[in-house]
Amino acid sequence: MKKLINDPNDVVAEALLGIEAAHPDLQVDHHNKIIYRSDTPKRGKVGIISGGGSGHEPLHGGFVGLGMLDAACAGEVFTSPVPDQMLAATKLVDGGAGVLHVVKNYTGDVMNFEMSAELASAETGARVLSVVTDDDVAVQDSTWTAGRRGVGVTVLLEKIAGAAAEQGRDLDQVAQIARTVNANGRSMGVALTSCTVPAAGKPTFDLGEDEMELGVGIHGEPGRQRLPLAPAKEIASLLVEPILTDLPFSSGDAVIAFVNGLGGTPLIELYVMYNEVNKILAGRGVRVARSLVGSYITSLDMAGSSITLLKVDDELLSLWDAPVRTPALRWGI
Amino acid sequence: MKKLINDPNDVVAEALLGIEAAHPDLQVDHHNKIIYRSDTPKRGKVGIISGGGSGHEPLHGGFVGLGMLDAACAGEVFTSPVPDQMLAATKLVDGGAGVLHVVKNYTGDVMNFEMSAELASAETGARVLSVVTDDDVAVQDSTWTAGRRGVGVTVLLEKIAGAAAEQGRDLDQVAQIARTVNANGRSMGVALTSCTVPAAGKPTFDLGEDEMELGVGIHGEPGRQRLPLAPAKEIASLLVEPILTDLPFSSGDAVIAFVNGLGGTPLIELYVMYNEVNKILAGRGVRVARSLVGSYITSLDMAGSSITLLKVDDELLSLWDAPVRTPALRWGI
Amino acid sequence: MDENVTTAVLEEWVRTFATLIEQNRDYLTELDAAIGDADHGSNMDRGMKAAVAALDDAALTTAGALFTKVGMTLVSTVGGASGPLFGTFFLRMGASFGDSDTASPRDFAAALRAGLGGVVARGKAEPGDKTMYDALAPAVDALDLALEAQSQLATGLKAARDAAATGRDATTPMLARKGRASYLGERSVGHQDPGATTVALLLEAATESSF
Amino acid sequence: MDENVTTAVLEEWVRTFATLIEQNRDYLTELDAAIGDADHGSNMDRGMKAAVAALDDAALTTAGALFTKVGMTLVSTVGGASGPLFGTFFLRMGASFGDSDTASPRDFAAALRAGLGGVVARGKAEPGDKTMYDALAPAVDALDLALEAQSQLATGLKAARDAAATGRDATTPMLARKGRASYLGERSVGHQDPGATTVALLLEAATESSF
Ligand SMILES: Nc1ncnc2c1ncn2[C@@H]1O[C@H](COP(=O)(O)OP(=O)(O)O)[C@@H](O)[C@H]1O
Ligand SMILES: Nc1ncnc2c1ncn2[C@@H]1O[C@H](COP(=O)(O)OP(=O)(O)O)[C@@H](O)[C@H]1O
Ligand SMILES: [Mg+2]
Ligand SMILES: [Mg+2]
Ligand SMILES: [Mg+2]
Ligand SMILES: [Mg+2]
Repeated sequence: MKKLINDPNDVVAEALLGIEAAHPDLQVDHHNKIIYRSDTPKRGKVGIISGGGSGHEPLHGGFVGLGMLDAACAGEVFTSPVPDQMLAATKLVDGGAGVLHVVKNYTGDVMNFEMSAELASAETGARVLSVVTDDDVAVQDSTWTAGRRGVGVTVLLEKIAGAAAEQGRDLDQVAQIARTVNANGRSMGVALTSCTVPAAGKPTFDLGEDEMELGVGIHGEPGRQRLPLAPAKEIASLLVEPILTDLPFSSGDAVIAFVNGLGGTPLIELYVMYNEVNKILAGRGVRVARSLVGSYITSLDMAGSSITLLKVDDELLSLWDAPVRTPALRWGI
Repeated sequence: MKKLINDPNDVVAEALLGIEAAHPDLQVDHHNKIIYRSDTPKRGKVGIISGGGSGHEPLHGGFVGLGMLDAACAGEVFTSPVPDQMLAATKLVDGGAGVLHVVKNYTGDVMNFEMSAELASAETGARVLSVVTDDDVAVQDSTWTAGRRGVGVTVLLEKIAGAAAEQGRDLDQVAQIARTVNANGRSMGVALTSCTVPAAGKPTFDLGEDEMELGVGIHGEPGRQRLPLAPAKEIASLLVEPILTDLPFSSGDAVIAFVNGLGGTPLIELYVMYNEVNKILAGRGVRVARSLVGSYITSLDMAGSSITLLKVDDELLSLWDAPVRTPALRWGI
Repeated sequence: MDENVTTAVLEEWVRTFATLIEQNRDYLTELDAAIGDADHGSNMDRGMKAAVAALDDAALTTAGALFTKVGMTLVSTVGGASGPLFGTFFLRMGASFGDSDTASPRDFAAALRAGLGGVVARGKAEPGDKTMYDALAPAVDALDLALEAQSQLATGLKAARDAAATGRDATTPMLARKGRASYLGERSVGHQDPGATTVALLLEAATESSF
Repeated sequence: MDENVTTAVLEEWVRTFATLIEQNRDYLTELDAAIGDADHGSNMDRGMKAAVAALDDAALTTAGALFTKVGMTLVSTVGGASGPLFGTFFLRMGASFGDSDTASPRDFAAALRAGLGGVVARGKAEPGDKTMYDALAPAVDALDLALEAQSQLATGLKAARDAAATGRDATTPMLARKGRASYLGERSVGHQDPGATTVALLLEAATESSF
């Protein structure tokens, strides 16, 4: 295992120290492993928190700041945080207008957030709503599974819901916008290599030198198929087609196109992928209104990429364009 | 070789297509492989161009935009661009106030930029000044080598000189500021794995499962020493100490601390590194005035990190803080 | 079968469970590596170590307080799916005992069933979903049956242990429909569920304690 | 030795050089992999292929125009260190011939020396720095010497070729002080310089042409 770390058990705590030192405008509660805005709670503003296992940086801590999250809870690597963390974060960001929990759809995350919401309403009376993202089309969404996993849409949702909250909309409105984003977004990813969990010390799965895992999850969950490594053009099509059919997206739709790196893939490859995605969309008459290219929801050191398409109208677009000031996304301010 | 690419020969051209599609506010001259600002040339503003081999993204194309570069020339992977490209870029950005060339110190880059400057003054009469970055303390700077390599300082210099040009300073002033930045910045890097050049198809160098290359260059040039893999704390010290002694930096100095990822290293590890760097600097009384943590000057898919420290005064800091709007660095606008 | 269970014995059970988890930590993680994310052993071990530490710190005199403490500690330290599931299990056991000073065997069986109810309420697992439920539900049934048949609590717990072990083994051919293993679809078949394995250890711990 | 060199023969030389580069492309890249960045073969091949294509397109009648075209094409297509170095070499040869219609053997030797001067002006290499200079300088000297001794041009070129080959071999024990190889310090010793190898091919191409 080749990583720039000390003891595998200290990775999360030390990364939080690094984030705190690098971003003086954010606060860190090390006991509860919470990254939060210095100016939270803002009276009358809906608070938005998220969280999840660590190893997906910049998600979620890198999205804390004006126009996005008020706080993020960091779990152990690939392990959902515990309700105490979300409860503490909820209290921290509650400015009287209620709190939205943004939860990626994994059994553990959903249950821990659920418990924290129960505790919050019992302990504080704060109104808490939750929105669960489940955009990964690689997983069959049926009563026979835990449902789709929450992946790339989470990033776009945190930005858009964050803007709505910043503009003063109320909790129901912010939650409604968040649900709209989740309903209109779809993702799928591919791994060229496995990630290596620090505590495990070896790759989570074995992948041959000429293989790729199509439909992989951000914790190294198995995908739809193991296939021979293919050119970017083919990979883009293997990812985009299932996304397009699932919603479905149709000619004339405007989208935010998001090409994400999984942690071990450099930007030059993401731009090569973006070019392929863009060509496919152009061929279908889908209009790319905005784009995002970079590593925003990662799986430790996994080489690979995921693609997210979000169907947008003018309202979602204007929320996307609204100012944001976080370590990982910043514009307009 | 596991990469999201098509034909290795098309990587640069296709990445440029991706950049063009993803950033509608930039223009791309595909024939000359130049990324440039839509609003260039700006009458009376010093133009700033840079360029170099590809494979270091976001450097340089990701730094084109308001407050930073006017244009960037993309060479083949790890191969300096040719003078025609820099000449075309120089003409493109010349608003009558002259043009600054930002050149990383590699024999090929220096000579190609030199030729372009000769051609530019012959063909257009444009006044061209060059500043060569050579901040890599891993290389002995002597008459016996090609001199230090230009690495991380290039990013900081492009931002600071870009701000000076945007504020309307003249060519000599901008060049002077750029030279000050180079003179006050030092860097060193470590590789945990080799990069793989697409056309080569195999790793540039072999590194054992328990080894690291200390002082590596961004093209996979050999470093000072091959050492057993060490904890982040030790690695940080092996990188920071030579930097601190070289300038030297001393107690009371204010610096911009830049922890850079080399392409295959995820953000969580960079924050762990940043924490260690920050502790060392605090121990020396060096004050971190600003920080930058992320993958900004990469070496394809190499796992590893480089550290850059730039000694700053109030003027450099205010130029650093000035608004910038590029794909990779953005704030204040 | 009317002798009351002392809080000391209940605490012995919890501590024995913690020991078994520690001993089986890597085994549980290996099971989770095959169909999950290779953390079930370390999750449970982290949680049970914290629970034992909490018991070391506090002298709890009622069954209700004991299980509430264990449940809260698990919820606060485990995370993932097993934190809320095993946490809720113990919390509901604690709530079932309430602040009563005495705990009869029937109270114990009722608490166990309440714990099972908590797991279902939290995780919505159904029989055959290949989860901890598939070991826990048969165990709870077996204990009830034994007590109805006037067996001693210790005897009933042996029956429950055997039922849990059988339930655990029965998860192997099942296709996972809940939790992380469900992403594997057909590929989850042929692997024993880690959570069900932990439940079998919980009942084994009971038979090794002085009930 | 007073017979003029025709532009056709000079062009033949350039084309033969391009062929030798193509044949030695991987070898040159291997040499560069050991002490550089594994691109010298592909750099030169890309450039010389472009130069040949340019010659196919344009019918150039003077030595000056011919070498200027080759030099400009190399500068515009190669990049890296060898683009400016070999480009400048040919550009200076072209400039040395000027727009003269005739090219005597002495003119040729003078052009070669002008080319060498360009390489030095551009790259500042000194003898023993382990660069293309260490093959080129001896070759230019050898040709001058031969012509002074009244040899035929073809004979002089054979001497130049031998001198270049000797110079190339002499780079092996040298410690690199210029270019990318200089980062290696001591570790550059024991490897033959790729650029010097290319120069040896350039002179070999001359002896294979109908000078
Ligand atoms: N919805 C559910 N209901 C009951 N048990 C579940 C459910 N989901 C998962 N489990 C149990 O949790 C176990 C996995 O726990 P663990 O590995 O600690 O959590 P995670 O899956 O979050 O990594 C599974 O083996 C299964 O027995
Ligand atoms: N300063 C210099 N002067 C003369 N020749 C040089 C100089 N620097 C490098 N070279 C030559 O260039 C060759 C390397 O060329 P090439 O690999 O194409 O360029 P790069 O080093 O930019 O990849 C070396 O083998 C050496 O002969
Ligand atoms: Mg887990
Ligand atoms: Mg090169
Ligand atoms: Mg697990
Ligand atoms: Mg080379």
